[in-house]
Formats: sequence, C-alpha cells, structure tokens
Amino acid sequence: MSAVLQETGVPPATARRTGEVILDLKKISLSFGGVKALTDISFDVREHEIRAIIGPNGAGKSSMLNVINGVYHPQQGEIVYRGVPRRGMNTYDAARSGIARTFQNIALFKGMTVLDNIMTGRNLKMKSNFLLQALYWGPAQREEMAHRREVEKVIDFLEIQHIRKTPVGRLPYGLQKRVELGRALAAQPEILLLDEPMAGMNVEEKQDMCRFILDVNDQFGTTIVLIEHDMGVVMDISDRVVVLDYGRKIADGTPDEVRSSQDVINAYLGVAH
Amino acid sequence: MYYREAGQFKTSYAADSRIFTIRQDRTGMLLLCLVAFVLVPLWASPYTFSAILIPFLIFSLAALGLNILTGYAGQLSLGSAAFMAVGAFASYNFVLRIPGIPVLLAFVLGGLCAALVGIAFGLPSLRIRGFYLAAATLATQFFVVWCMTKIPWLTNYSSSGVITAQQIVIFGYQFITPASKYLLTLAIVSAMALLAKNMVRSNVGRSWMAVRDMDVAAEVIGIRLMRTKLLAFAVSSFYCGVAGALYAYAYLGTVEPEAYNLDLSFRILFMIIIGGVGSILGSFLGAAFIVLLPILLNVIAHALSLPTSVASNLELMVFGALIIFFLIVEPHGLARLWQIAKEKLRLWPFPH
Amino acid sequence: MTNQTKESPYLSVNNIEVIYDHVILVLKGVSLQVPRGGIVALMGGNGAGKSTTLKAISTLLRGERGDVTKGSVMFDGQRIDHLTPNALVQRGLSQVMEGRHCFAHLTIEENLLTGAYTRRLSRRGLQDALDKVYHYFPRLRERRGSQAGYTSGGEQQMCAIGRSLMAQPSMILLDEPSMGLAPQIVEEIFEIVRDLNSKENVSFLLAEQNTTVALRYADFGYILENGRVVMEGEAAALASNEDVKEFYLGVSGAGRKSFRDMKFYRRRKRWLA
Amino acid sequence: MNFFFEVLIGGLLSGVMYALVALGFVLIYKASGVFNFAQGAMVFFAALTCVSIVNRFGLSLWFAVPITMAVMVLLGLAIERVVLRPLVNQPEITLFMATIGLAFFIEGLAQMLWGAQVQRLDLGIEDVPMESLLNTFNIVVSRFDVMAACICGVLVAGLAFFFSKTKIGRALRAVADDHQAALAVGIPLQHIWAIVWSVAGFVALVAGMLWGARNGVQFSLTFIALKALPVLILGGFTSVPGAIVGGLIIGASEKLAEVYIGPMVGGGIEGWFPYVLALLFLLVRPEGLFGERIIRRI
Amino acid sequence: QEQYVPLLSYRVGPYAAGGTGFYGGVIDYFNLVNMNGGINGVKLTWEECETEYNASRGVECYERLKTRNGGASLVEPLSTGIAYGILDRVGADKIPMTTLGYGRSDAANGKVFPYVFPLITSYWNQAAAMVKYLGEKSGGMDKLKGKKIVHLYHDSAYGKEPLPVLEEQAKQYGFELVKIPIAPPGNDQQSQWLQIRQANPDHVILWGFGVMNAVAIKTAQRNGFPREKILGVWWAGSEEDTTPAGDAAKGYTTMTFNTPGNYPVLDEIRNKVYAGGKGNLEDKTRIGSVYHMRGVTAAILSVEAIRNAQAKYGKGKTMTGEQVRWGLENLNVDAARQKALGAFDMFPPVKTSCEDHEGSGAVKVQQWDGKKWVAVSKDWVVGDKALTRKLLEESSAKYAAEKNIKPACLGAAS
Ligand SMILES: Nc1ncnc2c1ncn2[C@@H]1O[C@H](COP(=O)(O)OP(=O)(O)OP(=O)(O)O)[C@@H](O)[C@H]1O
Ligand SMILES: Nc1ncnc2c1ncn2[C@@H]1O[C@H](COP(=O)(O)OP(=O)(O)OP(=O)(O)O)[C@@H](O)[C@H]1O
Ligand SMILES: [Mg+2]
Ligand SMILES: [Mg+2]
Repeated sequence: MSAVLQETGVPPATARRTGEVILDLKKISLSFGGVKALTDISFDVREHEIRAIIGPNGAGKSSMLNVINGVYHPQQGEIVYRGVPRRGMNTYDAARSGIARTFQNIALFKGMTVLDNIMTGRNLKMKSNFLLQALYWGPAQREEMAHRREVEKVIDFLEIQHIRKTPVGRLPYGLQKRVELGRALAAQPEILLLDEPMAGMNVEEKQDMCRFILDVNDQFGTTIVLIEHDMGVVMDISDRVVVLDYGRKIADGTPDEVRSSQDVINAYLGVAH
Repeated sequence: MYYREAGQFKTSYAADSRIFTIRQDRTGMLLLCLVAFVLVPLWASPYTFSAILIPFLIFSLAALGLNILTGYAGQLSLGSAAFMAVGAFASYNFVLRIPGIPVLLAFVLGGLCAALVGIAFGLPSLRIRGFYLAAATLATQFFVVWCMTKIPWLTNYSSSGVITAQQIVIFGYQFITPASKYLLTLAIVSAMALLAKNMVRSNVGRSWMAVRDMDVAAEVIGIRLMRTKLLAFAVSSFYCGVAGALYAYAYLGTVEPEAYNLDLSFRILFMIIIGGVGSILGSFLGAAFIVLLPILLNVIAHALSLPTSVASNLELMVFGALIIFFLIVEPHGLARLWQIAKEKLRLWPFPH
Repeated sequence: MTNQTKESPYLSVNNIEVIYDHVILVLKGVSLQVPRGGIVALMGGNGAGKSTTLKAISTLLRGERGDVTKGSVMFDGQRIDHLTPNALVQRGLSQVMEGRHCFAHLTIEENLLTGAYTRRLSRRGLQDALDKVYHYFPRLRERRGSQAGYTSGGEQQMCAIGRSLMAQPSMILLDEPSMGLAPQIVEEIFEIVRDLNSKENVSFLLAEQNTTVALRYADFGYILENGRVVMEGEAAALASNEDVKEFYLGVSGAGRKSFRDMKFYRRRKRWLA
Repeated sequence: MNFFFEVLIGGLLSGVMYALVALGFVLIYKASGVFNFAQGAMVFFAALTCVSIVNRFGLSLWFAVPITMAVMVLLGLAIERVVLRPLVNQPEITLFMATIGLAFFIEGLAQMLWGAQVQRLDLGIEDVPMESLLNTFNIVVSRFDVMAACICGVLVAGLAFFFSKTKIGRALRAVADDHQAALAVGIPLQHIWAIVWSVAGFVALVAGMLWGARNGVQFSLTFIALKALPVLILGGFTSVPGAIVGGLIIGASEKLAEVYIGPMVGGGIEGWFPYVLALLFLLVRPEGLFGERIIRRI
Repeated sequence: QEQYVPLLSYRVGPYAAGGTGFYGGVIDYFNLVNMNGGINGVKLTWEECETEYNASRGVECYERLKTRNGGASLVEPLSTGIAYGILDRVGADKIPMTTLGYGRSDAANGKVFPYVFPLITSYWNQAAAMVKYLGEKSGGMDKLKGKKIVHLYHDSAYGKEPLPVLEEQAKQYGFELVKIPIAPPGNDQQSQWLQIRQANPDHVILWGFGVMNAVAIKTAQRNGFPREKILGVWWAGSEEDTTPAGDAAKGYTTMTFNTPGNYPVLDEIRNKVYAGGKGNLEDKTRIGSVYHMRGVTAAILSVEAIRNAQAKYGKGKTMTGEQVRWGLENLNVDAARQKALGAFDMFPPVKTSCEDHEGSGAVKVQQWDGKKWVAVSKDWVVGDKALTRKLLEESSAKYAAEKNIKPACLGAAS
C-alpha cells in the first residue's frame, strides 16, 4: 500500500552473521487490570542480529521491551538471558548486564545538556565515590576525563558535536531521538532496545538513523531489538521480525516470510507488499 | 574587551570541563575572590559584616544545601531549618561534651548528624513525590524542633531550652570580631560551594539530575534510585547542618530551637526558587535577594519617611510583588537571568 | 487550487519572526497561505520550525516563552495574533499538538469530551460527536475507559486527533499526525483528512515528516529549512522535484534505495547554498 | 469511655474545621496543579475584610458578607490577570513560588487596609456545650462546632456536585494535567482560573468567618493552613471528598494521640503527629486516600 | 543636643497587634518628653526598623541602627528571639538592653549580664507571684496543699521557662502540678481542655502567647470550664487576647505589671501628643490599652535612666550607652517620682542595683470585666524571691562558666 514500498525493487536483506540465542522469552503474559497487553508470547533474539518487533498500535510492542528490561514484570513466563532463566528482570540488573534502550516518548533528562545526558549513560561504569568526585581531583578527574573521551566518540559517531552543550529540552524532536540513542550507546550495551527510533523523522534523517543502527550492529556487534512502524526501514535492515497483534504473536520470521503472511497483512499492513 | 569566547580554543577535555570555560569568567571569579577575601575585610564596616555578609553567606550555604536536594535531585523539601537545627545543636553538644575538640571538627560532626537525620527522613521520598513529599517533609520540621524542646539533654538542661554557642577558637585564635567571623564563614562557604560545584558536574550530580528529570528513565540506565535520593538527602542535610551550626556560632551566638522554625525553612526555599532551582550561583543570588531586599525596602521606606505602619505593610507588599514580577520575567530565577544577560553579551552588538 | 488562491486565503501567515526565551531566533520571516478548503503541507527537517510555525498561528507560543516579534497572522480575514487560543478554537481553528499531549489522568472518553468544551451540545449531540470519532478510530472505543496516560503511543495520538475533531473546527493545524502510528492507521488518518476536507470543507495545515504521504494528500506544500521557507509549490510539482525526491521521498535517480545501502558519504541538502 | 467519646467527637468536629481550610487548597490544586501557598492569607484577608466592614461602617453581617464576597471575586480576577496569565504552562514550582509572593502581598494589603488589630467576629452562634448532650450523656459537644460542621457539609456537597456534574469539573482536571493542551482544545483557562480563584475566595471567606469567630480575626488565621496540610495529603490534593474524610481522620486521631500518647512523651505532639500520620498513610498510598493516581510511564 | 534610641519594632506579621501597641506607647511618650522640652533640653530621636519578630531580621536592624546618629543609647526588642540574638552583641557594643517582662530571667544578675536589664519583673518572679496569688486566693499558702494546678503552656522555650519555679513550689507547698503543653501556634485546643476537664484542677495557669490565649479562653468556655479558675500570664493579658473571645473572657484574670486604669501621663499624651497630631496609634481608643501602657512604661524607665545618667555625667548632654547603662543600674523610680511623672502606681516602684537588674519583681492581677481590664487587688504581689534568687544565681553562674565570664560589677562609666 505504501507508495515507497511499491516503488522498491530492493532485494531482501541477505542472511548475515548471527550467533547464538542470547535472549529467550518464553510464554510471557502481562496484563494491567483488565487489559491484556501480552498473552503467551515467546520469541528469541540471537547475538548480533537486528530483531524487529512490529504490530498495530496498542499491540504490546513497547510493553514487550518494558518486560525485557524490567520496567514491567510479567505475570507469567520466563526470560532467559545469556542462559540464566529468570521470572522477570529488574531495571538495575538489566542495565548492569548490558541491556540499554531508548523510549517511544522521549525520556531524556530535560534539564541537562546533551553531553551530560550522554554521560549519564556511562553511570554504571564509573567507579570513584562521591567524596572523590566532590574533590574532583586525582583518580576522579582522570576517570571523568576517560569517560568523557568515550562519550565524545559517541557524539562524533552520531554527528551531534555542535549541540554538545545545548540543554536537550530545546532541541527539535529528531535530534532528541538521536541524543537518546547516544545515551544508550554510551553504556556500550550488548543488547540495544530501540522503541520507534525513527518516528517523526523525514527520509533523510531516517537514512542517517539507519546508518547509525547498522554501524553499531556491524562495528560493535551489538544485538538490536527494534520497534518501528516504517515498513521500508524494517524490511530493509532487520534480520528477523516478530509481529504482535492485540498482545499475541501472529508471525515470526525473516522479513520476506512476514511480509507475505496473510495474518500480518490483515492485521497490520493492510495490503500485501 | 568584548565578552566573548572567540579565539579561546580548548585543547583538552579537562579544559572544556572547567567550571568557567571562558577566560573572562575566570578573571571575574578571581577578582570576586580577591574582593571577598581581601578588599571587603579591609573596607567593610562591622555592620556590613555582622548584619549582612555573615547571614548572607550562611543563608547561601543553607540554600546551597536545599538546592542540592530540591534543585538537583528534585525532591521538594520544607524541612531545611530542621536540619540546620540538628547541625547547630549537635555541634554545640560535641563542643560541650568532648573537651578540646576542634570547632571545625565539631561543625563537620554536626553536619554528619544532620546528614543521618536527613537520611532517616529521606526514606519516604522513595515512594512519595512532589508536593506530597513537600508536605510530608514538614513532619521533619515539626518533629525535630519538638525534640529539641523536649529533650533537655540536648540543650544541656538549660531551663529555657536556649543554647549559647561557645567561642570559636581555631589553633588558639579566637574569632571574636565580625571581620574574623566573616572570613571564617567565607572560607567554609566557598570551600563547600566548590565541593558542591564539583559534585554537580560529575557523576553524582548527573545522577541526581537524572532522577529529578525522569526517575523511571534513570532507573533504566542503571541509576539506583534509593541510593541516589538518599545521598542527595544526606549531602543536602550536611550542608544545611553546617549552615545551622554557623548560624548559631558565627551569627546569632545564642539561639533557641524556635530560631529554626518553619519560617526559616520557607525563607530558604524562597531563596532557591528566586535565585534559581538547580544552580549553585542561584543559591547565592537568591540568598542575597531574600536577605538584602527587605533591608533595602526598609531603608527606602524610612528614607521616604512614610508613616511607619504603612511602611512596614508596604514593604511586605512590594516584596511579594517583586517575587511575582521576577517569576514572570524569568521563571528559572535570577541565575537564569544572569545567564541570559551573558548570552546576550556574548553576541553583542548583534541581537541574535 | 489556483483559482482558490485568487480569493483571499483562509489563513495567511505574513512574514513572521519568532524568538524563544528572548534570545533564540527560530523563525526568520515565514509566510504561507492556506486557501479555504485547502490542504497544505508544511515539510522540513528536524528543527526547521514547523511546530513553531503552527504554535505561532494558534498563539500557543506564549506558554513556551516564545514571542512573535514580527509579522502577522490572518484567519478568515481578521488578525488573530492577539487572540487567546480559546477564542481561536471558538472561531474554528484548532490545533493538534506534536507529541500527543493527552490529559493523562482523564480517560480516553473524557479526553474527547473536553475537546467539545467550546461547543454547546446537548447530551445527544455530544454522543453523536463521540460516535463520529469512534467511527474514525474504532480502537479508541475499545479503550474509552482507560486513563490516557496508560494507553499506547499510537492510541494517544488517535486520542489527540479525535479530541480536536470534537470541536468541529473549520480549520485544523495538524502537527505530525502520522508519528508513531502504524502504516495502516497513517493511511486512514489521511483518508479522514481528505474525507473531512471534501465533505465538510475543513481546511488543513499539516506539518509532516512523512513527505510521501503528505504530498499525496495535500494540494500545496511548503518546505521549511532553518526557519525559512525554501521552496513552495503545488504538491505534484514538489513531488517531482529532484531534490525533494532525494531528500524527502528517499528516491533518487535510480529509484528507491534500500536503507541498508545508505552510504556514509552522500549528497547532503544545501538549500541555502 | 465517656471521655474517649468526648475526645473522639471533639476531634471529628475539629477535623471538619480543618477540612474547611483544606477545601480551598483542593480547589486551586485541581484547577492548576498548583499548591496555593496564599490560601492562608486569603482566609485572613477575607475574614479581616468582612469584620472590618462590620466594625468600621457599622453594617450588619448580612451586608458585609456579600460585599466581602464581591471583594474576593475581584481579588480572584486580579490574581488571574496579573499573576496566573503570564505564567501559563510554567513548571509547578514556579507557580507555587508565585503564590508565595501572592501571600506576602495579600498579607500586607490586608493589614494596610484594615490595620493589625485583633478583632472579634460574632456570628451569633454560641460556642457553648450542647445542654442536652451534656445532661444526658455528660459529653461536651459545642453548639458552634456542630453548626460549623453543618455548614462545611453543605459546602462540600455543593462543591462536589459542582465538580462532578458540570463540564467545568472535567475541564479543571484537564487543565491540571496539561495547561498547553487545555488551551489547545479551547478551554478558556482564564475564565476557569478566575472562577476557581473566586470560588476559593468564597471558601476562604467561609473558613475565615468560622475560624475567625472561634479564634478572633487576627494574623494567625494564616497559620491554620498548617493544620490543613496533613488533611490535604491524607485525603489527596485533588479530591473534595478526600478533604473531608482526611479532615475527620486527622482531627480524631490527632486529638486521641494527644490525649492518650501525648502524656507519655511529654505532650505537645499535635504539631507533628498529623504530619507523621499522613506520612505513614502516604507510604501505603503515595497519592493520598482519594488523590488521583500519579501516572509514571515511559 | 539629641539622645538617640533605635526601635526594633514589628508592625506586620502575627504579633503586629502587640508591636503596634507597644511601640506606639514608646513613641508617644518620647514625643511627649520632647514636647515638654526633652530631658534637660536633650531631645529624643529614634529610628524604627521592621523586625517582623524574626531573630535574624532583628539582628540586622540592631546592627544597622546601633551606630546611627552618634550611637544608640539603649534598645528594647520586645522579642525573646531577638533579645537572644543580640545578647552578646549589646555587651560588646556597650549598649544596654531592656527586656520588660520577658527574655532571660537570670539576666537580672548584673554581674554576669552587665548590659541586660529585665526591668520590673521576669518570668520566674511572675511564676512565683502566681503561686503566691493562688495561695492567698485559697485563703493562705498552706491551703494549696493537695490542690491541683494545671500549667497549660506554649510548647516552646517560653512556656518551659517557669517550670523550675513551679516544680520547686509544688514540692514546697504540696500541690500537684499537671503540665499540659500546647503545640504552637495553638489554634485548636480541644484535646487539652478535655484533658483539663477530666483532671478537674483547682487552677489553670495559662502560659500562652498570641492566638493561643483567645483560643484557650474560648475552648474553656465551650467545654464548660469556669474561667475564674484560669490565671493567665501577662502575655495572655491584653485586649488582643480577650476581645476575640468575646463574652467568654468576662471574669478571666491574668498577671500584669501595670495597674490598669487612667493616669495623668496618658491624659497628657492624649492632650498634647494626639491633639498635636503626633500620636502614633491609628486608633486613639487604644491609648492606655495594655500593650500601649507597657510601651509607655518602658519609655518612662528609659527616659528616667537617661535622666539619671545625666545627673551623674552632666545635665543637658548626650549620654553614651555606657552612661545610660549606669543610669539603668542605679534607677530609683519610687512612688514620689511616679507621682511627679503622672504615673503613680502605673507600675511597681523600681529600684535597681548591680545585683538586681530587675529592680522590683512585683506584679499585679487584673481581671477582664467584658470591656476593660480592672485590677483585682490594690497591692502588688511578690512571690518567693529567695527561691528565684537562688535559681538565677545558679543559672547565671552556668552561663558565666560557658562564656568564660568573670562575674563582676561594672560600676560607673569612665
Ligand atoms: N502501565 C500500563 N497500564 C495500563 N495499561 C497499559 C500500561 N502499559 C501499556 N498498557 C496497555 O497495553 C497495551 C499495549 O501497549 P503498548 O504501549 O505496549 O503498545 P504498542 O504496541 O507499543 O503500541 P504503539 O505502537 O501505539 O506504541 C495498550 O492497550 C496499553 O493501553
Ligand atoms: N521552547 C523552546 N525554547 C527554545 N528553543 C526552542 C523551543 N522550542 C523549539 N525550539 C527551537 O526552535 C527550533 C524549531 O523547532 P520546532 O519544534 O519548530 O521544529 P520542527 O520543525 O517542528 O522539528 P521536528 O520535526 O523535530 O518537530 C529548533 O531548533 C528548536 O531547538
Ligand atoms: Mg509503543
Ligand atoms: Mg515539530
């Protein structure tokens, strides 16, 4: 249906190097009062892959991410992360064990500058205690500088040098999304959860964003779980796609398989692509 | 010379992370220190010291403490005077009961006691937020002052509950003259302000601000809410505690628990809001505003020889109106106003 | 369209300049017109000033410490830059703000009802208006009793659009209506736009990043960069412009390129050069 | 046992008086998400204006009350125009601070207009024990308190009706959530605020008259706000019924605590006990008993 | 020639009513003295500064005003908090401070507090006098045995101040002392009065301040507690405390250190000062009210001290603070002098010395008749001064030890 997709003649993403299953979600169910956000969902994520989650609005995609990094605790099911099964994550452990994410409704720290926002991403890697930091001297300062160097790499990578010292509240939406990605990247995560990173961007900006995501995936081998409504993007860059509808999984497979599934067409795409 | 950063290149991250990145600012700060430490003691009158500068510095310190908690960590509190009281009464007892203890150490210990109380009363902040928390911190205010009046041991069994701060002696030097007390206060306050500045520009500070701006997101990043909030309470109370001790030792001399009443808590809150929530400089500007403006209005009213009963009420009204006026002009406080002025100056003579 | 522009435009923005916070100059002289019954798209990259333009029109800027320092805005033949937003809604000009802005503590239905605040409706009339919105967005009917704060991003977006329809405006300023919506819904929303436009003669000014769709439904388009209008024209003309194609539609000479193949070094737009 | 009931009833009735003041806060919090620091000053201002009209111009209370009401409406309009309108969409804390400035201003204005003297207000309701109860059960219940409780009940019912049955009620909640969006959907923020501040002025007048009749019209009326705060946090900032229920709970438990726990710890615990109690409640329900749940979602 | 007095007044805030009355009285009397030609030709000048009853602002005012116009000759802050705040400073600045009926009771010891003068009476003497009065009322001190007295007090340093005296006397006379504190500000006292009703005491000592007083009187009425059994302190005994309580206050008695009534000096103030348009009170009917009369009393004693100092150091000269201090320490305003001033029996005769900066310790009991205060007894009541002397010696010695002060009399200024 979408004009863009109709014009495409692009070959599907070729199978790429992906590794072991790093995250395995088993029969996850989550409900809020009467609302069943997720029902009995199972899927896995392999190392180094780009895994997309798609589905209509309110299908439970964001809730899924929230379950993965411990913001929500599923009523049923099990999360196996790096071979360790658990009932649910908690946010701190998730962050510690290398899960970072961005949010659908931007969750940046509005009162801080871009640099500071990204620096918070390195919080878990900072060792010196607050007394040393208060003195801002010796090891504390050295540590601060070392992390600053890392963060500058992220800033360079995302090409946001010019807004380094701007308070994020003043930035336009698209740049805020980029900063949020930067904050997640600064943590050097193993799994990166991205919730609609390209919403509200025009094509050019989406192209940039895709490039960042692909580069992260290529260069650092970061596993990526991605929610996105732009089918062009999803079909082009993801390795495997899960489709949710009304809290249920209706399809799971390569972009091509998903694209041709009748269920998916009915529930989400509207028209065959 | 224009106020401008052009031509000032930073060649290291350390240079870029300085407190004042622009050379003119650094020179300005240096000059300010020079004035505060050298020129003021030479020129100021005892009145300026003991009625304006010393209370201004002490209030700045308390405001700084509250600003750490409210401005940086986002936990609105109406109990700062209580922490000041703890600091003062604890220091008093340390000096009283441990003969020969250095006064500065007593201040630090007093601050630590305040920090402990702060942690205890900070616990609810893990669940309670915003104005609910603010109202709940009033519990601290009333409870602590109540304890001070109820536990005679704390006031050394003085029949009226009033304590008389001991003489400040450091290395045998007695701080008696207003100028010497001023210098001592100034030294303590500047050192603590520097520490505070360092904290807020390094990881602790960023964690506080993250919790303030969006606690859920902060958690996801791996910031531990409990630790961060309680640390903010502790540090903030420490600052307030030391300020409280100075209030007793370097300013009033003799105090009753009532001196640390709700009114004082509110005044400190006013300071940070007027000065700028989440700004070290703002704490100082706010304290100056709240301390100086009534004095100024009082002087003006009497210079105009208004009838006294009218003058006092008019003062109150003008004070209220000015608060509103400043908020309308700049909701982020005097510190932000200052910043805007600097930004304009940097562009000057171009408008944008 | 051309004959419509001859008569005085329904909405016209004349050379406005906007400054935030007394120092940040954002719009540097923007002029645009929306004819009665027209659909006009406002496009441009992140931070170009689209949202600012819309807020300047609906006088919502004041709440964000922004100021229109030059120029004027005319609506239906009268200057409106000194009116309150509420007066504008009463005159039929309504805005859907970027980033949803639903009333989090109100239920979806209550949210919709507040949208009809300016209208004096009987209970019946209110119910009819509600039904109309529910007809457009069936998903909202399902979630009508949930607090808006707990609904998904897309549901909130629908709620925000539905809410402004409740006021039965004659002109709607839509800020990024497609953001965060499933492709199917995006298409539906634009159908609704077309529907209202043709059946009820509602005029639209849309700020939109999804240029492909926007140009498909709009009659006329403006492209904003850096606070200036850099290009304007009939939608069809814009859609066939080479630059627009490359930067906003993501198709260049050789047809659509896969997001995967975006090169690091590629042509960047330089409108101002 | 008799004594227990006496304390309990006394506490409940005091609680109603607290609730009366808390109501004013609730109104404004509902309408703008702002904690109105000036509420106490408004209570003082209203009472002082009313009583001064009676004393200076020799008018009867029946005239003075409507005149004062008109003054309070004017005050409400002025506050909306001068203070609130320029501060639309600003952070809560800014608005909170503005109300602090307002409190100073109103206090100064009241005393400048009417002087600092303590004045007496006689509503014609005698503050004596109800004979019948005293004789039959030997329980002391003040006639005045019962009367005040009735007035308060009527007021609460009226306000609750006003907020649940009119569209203004819904609009208010919308405004409290998001000023900007409220403006965008065409809610006339200015009218709403003017109305709400006027109603809050009316509530302040009622509270000021009742408290003034009890304690004398004097500056310390501004402090009764401190008694209203724990009521407010317990009941929830946004709930009219919450104010009354919170008032009853706080009133009763505070009196019982003072009488039964107080002597063990040296007494005078009424100052902090309600706050600690409210705090404990909050730990269980962080938004108060009837407050709107705080939505925290990402 | 001018003699300058800074006035740390408060005319806004919770205690404004008292502040306007008191400082109104002071200024009225100063004006009167000036109209009559000053003190041996030396005119009084003054400057006011609004303290809002706030210690910190009070200190600022003191510091600001103390060096004006050639230096302050004495201060009277009418606030315990401010008095504490400037306690050390007045000594260092050599400016005497008077604290009529409040502040540190032990400051009456001039050897330790050479610059502080709690003139006329202090809390301890008041408490002792209260017990004395209650004893006499019961028909002799021995009748107090077995009686029950409630001390209902403002839960602060102020309310706790008399406890040592009361406890001591309870032991001595064998009455039971029930202490009931009220959390400030005391807007609501239902539970306390229920407790009192339950305890059914013979007397209630009401040690209140501000709004607490009116509320106490009203709550007593509403709980059916007879107001005749309540005895207030002097900060609970002004028109501001009884007016709001209305009829409930009729018959209520309190301590005071002025005899209520009219005096020639007040008439003179009306006829000269107010007729000349220089009156300080907005409301003329407040002339002679409790706070106003206290202000006039404070002003009379100050003026007498200056006059006294002039007698020693040179008539018609401006006196320094040190010299005024001497004047205060050697004050003798006896009945004859009071008569001459048109203030006979308005306050007890005052005779100070280095050991006794209080100079009297006598108080009166007054009763509210529904419209005005009337004296209950003709005579001044004096409590057990030996006891209070003992307490103040102990307490001031402790202070001296804390502060490293060697107690000594200062004597005449150089
Ligand atoms: N905290 C919560 N409380 C109540 N209901 C919730 C909560 N979080 C999510 N829901 C509900 O669960 C369902 C799934 O929401 P979710 O945000 O996961 O959708 P989504 O797939 O991300 O949709 P979208 O594409 O619109 O963002 C929605 O109907 C939403 O209303
Ligand atoms: N409240 C504000 N204060 C300061 N600057 C602001 C504010 N709001 C927006 N700006 C600035 O104004 C410029 C234009 O912003 P605007 O939101 O209008 O862009 P936009 O075209 O809508 O972008 P997007 O597509 O990302 O929504 C941006 O550079 C932004 O940084
Ligand atoms: Mg989502
Ligand atoms: Mg935008």
